[in-house]
Amino acid sequence: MKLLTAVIRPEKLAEVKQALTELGCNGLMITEIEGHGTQKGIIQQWRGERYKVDLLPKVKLELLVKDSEVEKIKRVILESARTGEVGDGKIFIFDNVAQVIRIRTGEEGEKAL
Amino acid sequence: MKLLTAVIRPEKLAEVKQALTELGCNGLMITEIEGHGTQKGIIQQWRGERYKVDLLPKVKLELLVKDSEVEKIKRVILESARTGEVGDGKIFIFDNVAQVIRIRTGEEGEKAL
Amino acid sequence: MKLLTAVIRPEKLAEVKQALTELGCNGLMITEIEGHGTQKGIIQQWRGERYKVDLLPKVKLELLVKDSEVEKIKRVILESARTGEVGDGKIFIFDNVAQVIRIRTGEEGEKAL
Amino acid sequence: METKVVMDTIWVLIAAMLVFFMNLGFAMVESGFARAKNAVNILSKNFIVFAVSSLGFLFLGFGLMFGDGNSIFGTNGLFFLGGADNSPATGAAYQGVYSALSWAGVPLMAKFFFQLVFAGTAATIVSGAVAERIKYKSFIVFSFFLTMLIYPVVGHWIWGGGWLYQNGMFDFAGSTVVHSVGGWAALAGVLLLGPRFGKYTANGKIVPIPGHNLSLATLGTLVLWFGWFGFNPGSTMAANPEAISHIVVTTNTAAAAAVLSTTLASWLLFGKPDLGMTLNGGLAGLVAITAACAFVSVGSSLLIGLIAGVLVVVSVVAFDRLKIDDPVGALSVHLVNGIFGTLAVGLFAQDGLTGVATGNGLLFGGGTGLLVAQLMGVVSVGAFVFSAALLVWAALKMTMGIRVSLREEIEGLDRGEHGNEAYPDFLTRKPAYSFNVLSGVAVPQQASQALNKGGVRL
Amino acid sequence: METKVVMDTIWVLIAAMLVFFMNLGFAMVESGFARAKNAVNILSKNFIVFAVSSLGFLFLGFGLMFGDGNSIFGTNGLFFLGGADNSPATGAAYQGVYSALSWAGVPLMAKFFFQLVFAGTAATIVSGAVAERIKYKSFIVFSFFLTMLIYPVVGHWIWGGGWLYQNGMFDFAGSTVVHSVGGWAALAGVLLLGPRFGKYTANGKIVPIPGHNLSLATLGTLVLWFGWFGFNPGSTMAANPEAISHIVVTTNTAAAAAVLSTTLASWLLFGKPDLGMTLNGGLAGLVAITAACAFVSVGSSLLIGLIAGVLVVVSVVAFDRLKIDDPVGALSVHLVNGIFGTLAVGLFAQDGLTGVATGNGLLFGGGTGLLVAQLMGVVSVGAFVFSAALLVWAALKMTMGIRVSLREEIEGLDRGEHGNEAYPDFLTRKPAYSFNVLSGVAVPQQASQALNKGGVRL
Amino acid sequence: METKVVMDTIWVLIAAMLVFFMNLGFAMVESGFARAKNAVNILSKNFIVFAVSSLGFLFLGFGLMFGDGNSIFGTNGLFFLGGADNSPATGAAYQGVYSALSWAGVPLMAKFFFQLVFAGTAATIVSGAVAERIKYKSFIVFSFFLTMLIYPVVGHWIWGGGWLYQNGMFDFAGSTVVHSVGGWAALAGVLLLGPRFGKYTANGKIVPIPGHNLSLATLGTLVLWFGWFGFNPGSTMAANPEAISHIVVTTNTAAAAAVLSTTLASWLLFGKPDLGMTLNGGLAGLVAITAACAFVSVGSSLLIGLIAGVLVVVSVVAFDRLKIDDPVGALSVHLVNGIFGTLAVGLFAQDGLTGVATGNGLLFGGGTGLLVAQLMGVVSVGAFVFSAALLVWAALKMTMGIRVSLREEIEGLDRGEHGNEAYPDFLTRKPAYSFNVLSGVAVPQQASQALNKGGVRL
Ligand SMILES: Nc1ncnc2c1ncn2[C@@H]1O[C@H](COP(=O)(O)OP(=O)(O)O)[C@@H](O)[C@H]1O
Ligand SMILES: Nc1ncnc2c1ncn2[C@@H]1O[C@H](COP(=O)(O)OP(=O)(O)O)[C@@H](O)[C@H]1O
Ligand SMILES: Nc1ncnc2c1ncn2[C@@H]1O[C@H](COP(=O)(O)OP(=O)(O)O)[C@@H](O)[C@H]1O
Repeated sequence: MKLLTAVIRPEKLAEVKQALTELGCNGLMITEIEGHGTQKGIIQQWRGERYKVDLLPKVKLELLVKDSEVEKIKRVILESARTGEVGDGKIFIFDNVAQVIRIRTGEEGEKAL
Repeated sequence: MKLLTAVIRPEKLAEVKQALTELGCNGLMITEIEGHGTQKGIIQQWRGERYKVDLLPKVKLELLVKDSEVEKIKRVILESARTGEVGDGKIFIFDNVAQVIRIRTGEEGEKAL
Repeated sequence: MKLLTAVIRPEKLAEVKQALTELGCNGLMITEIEGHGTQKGIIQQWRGERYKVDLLPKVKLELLVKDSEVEKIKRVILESARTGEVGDGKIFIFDNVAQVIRIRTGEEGEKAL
Repeated sequence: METKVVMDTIWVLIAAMLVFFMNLGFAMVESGFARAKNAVNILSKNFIVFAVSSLGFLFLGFGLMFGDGNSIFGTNGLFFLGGADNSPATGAAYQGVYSALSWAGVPLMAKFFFQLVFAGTAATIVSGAVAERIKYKSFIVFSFFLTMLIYPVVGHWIWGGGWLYQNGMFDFAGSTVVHSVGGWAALAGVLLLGPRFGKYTANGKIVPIPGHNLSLATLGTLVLWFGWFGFNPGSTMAANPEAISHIVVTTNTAAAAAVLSTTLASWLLFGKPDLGMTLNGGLAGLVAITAACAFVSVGSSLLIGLIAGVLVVVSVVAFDRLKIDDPVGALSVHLVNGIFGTLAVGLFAQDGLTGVATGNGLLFGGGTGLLVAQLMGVVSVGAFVFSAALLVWAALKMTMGIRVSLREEIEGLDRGEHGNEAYPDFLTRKPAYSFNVLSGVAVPQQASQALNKGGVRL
Repeated sequence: METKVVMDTIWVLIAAMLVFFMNLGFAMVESGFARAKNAVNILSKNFIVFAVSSLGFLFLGFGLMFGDGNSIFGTNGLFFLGGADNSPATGAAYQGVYSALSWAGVPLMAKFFFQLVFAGTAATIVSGAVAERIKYKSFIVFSFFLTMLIYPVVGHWIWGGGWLYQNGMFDFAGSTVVHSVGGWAALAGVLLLGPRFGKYTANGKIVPIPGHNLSLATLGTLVLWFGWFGFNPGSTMAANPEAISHIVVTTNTAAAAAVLSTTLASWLLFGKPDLGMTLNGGLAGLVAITAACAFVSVGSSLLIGLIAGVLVVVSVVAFDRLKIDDPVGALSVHLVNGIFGTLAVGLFAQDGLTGVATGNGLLFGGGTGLLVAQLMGVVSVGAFVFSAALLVWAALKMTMGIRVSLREEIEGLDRGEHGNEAYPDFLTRKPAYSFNVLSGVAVPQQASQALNKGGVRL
Repeated sequence: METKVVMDTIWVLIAAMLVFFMNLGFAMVESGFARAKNAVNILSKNFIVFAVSSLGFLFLGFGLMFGDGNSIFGTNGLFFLGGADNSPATGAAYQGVYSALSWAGVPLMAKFFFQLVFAGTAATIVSGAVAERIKYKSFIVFSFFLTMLIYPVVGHWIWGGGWLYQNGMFDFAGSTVVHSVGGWAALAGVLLLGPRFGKYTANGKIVPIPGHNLSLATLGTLVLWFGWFGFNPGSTMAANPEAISHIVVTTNTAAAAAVLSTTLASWLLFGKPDLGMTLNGGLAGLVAITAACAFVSVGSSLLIGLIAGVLVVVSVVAFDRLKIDDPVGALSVHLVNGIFGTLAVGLFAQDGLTGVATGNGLLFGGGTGLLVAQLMGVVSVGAFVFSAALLVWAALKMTMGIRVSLREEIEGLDRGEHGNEAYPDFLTRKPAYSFNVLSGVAVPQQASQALNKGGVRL
């Protein structure tokens, strides 16, 4: 099992989620975060003083997926989240998932996903 | 040391937290997330048009715990977070915590928990 | 590559971010969380009844960094986030980053950071 | 004469509009004092309740209240303002079936609208106390009963020339007629409903449930204060310069004094000045001066306000200790201070101050006569409204039910009752369940087990 | 005489202030019904539109509307209230160029201010329908055209003694003059703008886009209801006690009835009572009674309200099916019910009810005469306003553009048009893009590709 | 005669209610322009300040301001409206000690209430400028001094028949008496308090601190605009049809013009139209026309508004450059435009326009006489209020302290001063500390070190 974390543009969430659903991949966690990368910030103003907001709203998706599905899911996210412009985000994959338990049933391992 | 991540129902947070406190386990991070699993969404309406909100509010708990305490804490969360209905959430355990540092003192390792 | 997670006081975010920027370290994810540690809570009141809010607002920073830069970044965060009072937070380092992909270009590995 | 009719009508209509505007005040205070997950429900209740009152009072309430009849209720001109009436003729010249209002020299429609907005206020008071757990449907039905039957009957007793009026009771703008009636009806509902889930722990501790928006609550309170300048001075139903100016000042002074005494009291008692309490305090002062505003001096109004402000603090704390769960403080504001205000007439009244022959109150050498008449009013109205309301609530409980399921209550009534969300763009938390009280657990075990079984009705 | 002038002026000015206050109502309803990311833009539009109307109507609008001239528009006293006028002299004593208003016995400035706030209302209606995608600059320019040219011309036809007035059309407080005019102008804009991005999927499904703040929307609706007590009874422009009392009651009854019928209809149709719909319902009742408030009985106003409440539900659903994207329901409220209200005069009018010789409507034995005159008004105003507005919108589209770029629309107009955020301290989400509709995709493929190419204008 | 008293009293009381309602406007503008973490504190201040004013003005303020006495302050009927007075008798028939108000033919209580709401306004102005750092307790005490002593003395000079009045100064509705007085008192407070933590960086850069709720701020501004229709036309204290209609139109025109000129100016200067600035602009126009509304033509009011709108933009930017930290723009709106409005009388006045013999202003051929009298008023009031306020603030600073600890300021005054949260259900961020300004650091090093040492008072 692996933990796949993707930071994407908020406006792309619907598309990514749609694509994941079509793939039969349902379990995920979504966190609204603010990110900072190579993308430059937004200039806002308040009563004439301008300021740069360099933390941009992003959405973080976290999925626990079977090893066998990592590649497929990675590809689907890459396709559905991409606009080609700076700020599209990143995918991080972590491979040390020691255990997964479904709280409702107590089931463990891949069948708990 | 391990990172124990639990996704639970928001309304169960008080109970889980209470149970963890009784166990003497204090350090934790709480994030309000939205999740998607086997649980079906909520139907909302807006001026007569109905729509499904398939992202349900969940709470993510993250605890860094000593190896020796993982099982105990896991069990306590399983008990206090369970309602037996779909949507109870999951526990994920990661075992690759390389380092922990307390910012205030600079202490490292288990005594920093 | 490593994942460096720091839980800090919200009011220290500007300083930490400034320090990281000066270090040339740009990519990060920021999540508003609530935390619970050795710090005691705040007493609030509502129409005469007092209650303790024991979940305090914290900010979680997550950075994926090259192995070679972990120490430097760790030090900078320790310095800029410290006030010396209970509640300063912690740094957790995870070492199992299997893969990083930049969504925009598909680049992988350290050059995707 | 004609000129007087015009001027009085302008005054009465504008005052009535201000009282109408109080609906906005109530909606904002009550939703601000509740949780975000129930905001749509409370807004819906406060919005529809005035529509319900409008039709119910038109259909039957006005006739029952002001129609000529016996000393208990009106029996003439009951339906749809259907009786004969030659308003704005007054006094001896008046011919019609609504003679209890024949002293007011304005058209019937102006009288009706002015009285209607008062009926609406009584109904709105209930909404706040039963908030965050009542079924929307049952609340609507109850409001019909309240504005079509219960409120008009009491109104007949006092303002419709009924037995309390004959008994010498004075309630200038409705500390009893409007506020206590609303308060008693609410109390009956609150007792039958029980407290909100999570409000009291298994071992008896009180869990505070903070309101979701103190900006809205403050806005609402100021709107209510503003509306009260229609409520009290408008109740002259005539643009009598001396009287209305006097009433404006007594009204404002009592409110201001109550704000200060509540702030001080809450500061001393709780260590910090509590905004929610202060807002309640201002309203308490306004409710308390409502019966007496035309009968007492500015100095007395100051005293009445100071007392009301302390009373509301004590009362909010006391209701909470008694485990009577009133999310917005409606009982402390409207019931307790409605009673106090009614009695204050018996204490502070000065005969003929704005032209009304009330006799003097106890503190101005008038003896206990007036005070006893007021007390009799308080007790009899309380007994009648509380029992009648209890009956209606109980009947509703047995038929359509009055409380949402526990699951709905926890998830929020907005989702269960309306399928709406008040603030879909904002990230919210569910605070009542993430607080740990100073000692004791926020979620009592048995309730939690009930939940696990999936939506057991309390 | 002098006394009457004073009383009438007090009445007219206070009524006008209440109508002014409706700007706040519109601002809160419209921003509450839109998303948080566009709140600053909508607030800005609603705030500036009254300033624009004030100057535009002062500069030219008032003269065009009420100046003596031909039956199409005024030609005297066009600019800056520049014509001769000896108001408050009335009738035969009146000497001046604004004789269409010579029946009102108040100073010219009072007439001007009262008419100005009505002009402002018409302009505000447009704001909601075109929300969440229109360029701020273009909206400002359009508002100038509307209040300086389009609105005054129609106003002249009906209130300025023009051809529809001569033709026997009655529109007491402006179901047509204000609400339909605003509605038609909005419809033209909506059609030229097209729907908001993401509102309809590639395969034709409707994606609901919930408003960000139902507390504000409720607040706004109650403010509008309050303001309507200036709008309708104030349109007597005289403190006639019987008339204004009657109008207050018909206005309130229609609104209350509509609230109940909308709630019921939405409950039956959608399974749950929808607050957004109920709010629209109340407004629909108010719009529908606007033309007829002085001409119909309280019973008829109840019926008119009930019908309006159902009409708004059907109409909101219908516009959505037709893919005419109106974020706040302005078309259903102001256009559809403006038309219905105007026709309702032809159905329900009773001759001389408040002193105006309208003749009886169809249902009161007056035959179809009045109804036909009303219908002709509806059709001709619709034809004129829709085409004129379309022309202006089209000209704007070709010159400065009327729609923001797709990128700006997705990121929110607050960022693109204003560089401001309405709620910087709150964590928000972007709901329109995280909902999956019951079937179909929220984000149509081609639109998404357009986005990827970076801000293509639709 | 009697009829006139009735009509005047209706007018004065309704106007006073509208001015009372401005408290709501101020509360919403000021809290909307501040951060969420300080919302409870600002709401509390704005709510209690009117209660404080009510009692302070009743106790002493009214007597000091309008009691007969010398040309500096009143010496008769000082306490609790205690002097003889046979109002509504006017002119020669008047007998009493408040002869400065003997021209107004309304009961004493109506005069008192009308004047009271103005005193309340002056005190509210201070609240916004000192927001987000002042101790609640000290603010309350200061408000007592302001409404009981400072404001009444200046009021006596100008409206109480004192030396500035005798010197030929005109301030119709209080550009100086209310707005400048509030502004000067605020300026003294702001200077003694110093800027908010984080507002200016160590190397001198300005860090913008955006307000947390522009919906509330817009709501508040529209409420203020609405209330101004009581403020200005009500200051006739008589229902004079020509005068009040004229004043309504000049007031509205100036506000509308200012909205447009501010929007344009901010668009040109900053690249985008800034809503916060536009809201300030509307208020600036209203403040500027306040002194002159009865003395100038509609055309002049348009000009005054246009100038005020530009003035506010320049002034907001200038105060920020001067590191005078005024979170809500109160100084630019009330002080700068209060001064400008007072001088505008000297420039634009036309003799006898609404019956007052002001003489002509400079631009209408009246020479510099009037302008000099106005200027003398501006200077002397400024000198007196600024020094008196500075004295009070300094005394408070030395005794109970005026600024919360740095820790409290950073965590929010709601937590430290009140133990409340305004929006407990919503997830919020602390924006002022997560912004990086274009150049420079948001958190100056020394302040940060101070913080680390735990709550050093600045
Ligand atoms: N090294 C990193 N560690 C953590 N998050 C990162 C890192 N680099 C980028 N991110 C996240 O990804 C988002 C997009 O990155 P950005 O560099 O702007 O886009 P792109 O990859 O297209 O250049 C950022 O806003 C941030 O949240
Ligand atoms: N594979 C997964 N990866 C990440 N989060 C998951 C995964 N599966 C479930 N979750 C999280 O757990 C929550 C509950 O899961 P769900 O399947 O609805 O409950 P249950 O385990 O009782 O069937 C989801 O809302 C989601 O946030
Ligand atoms: N074991 C842990 N697991 C997860 N988060 C922790 C843990 N211990 C502390 N934290 C986080 O760090 C924050 C600060 O910790 P706290 O113990 O209050 O400060 P300090 O380290 O100065 O004693 C907490 O609010 C919590 O969010």
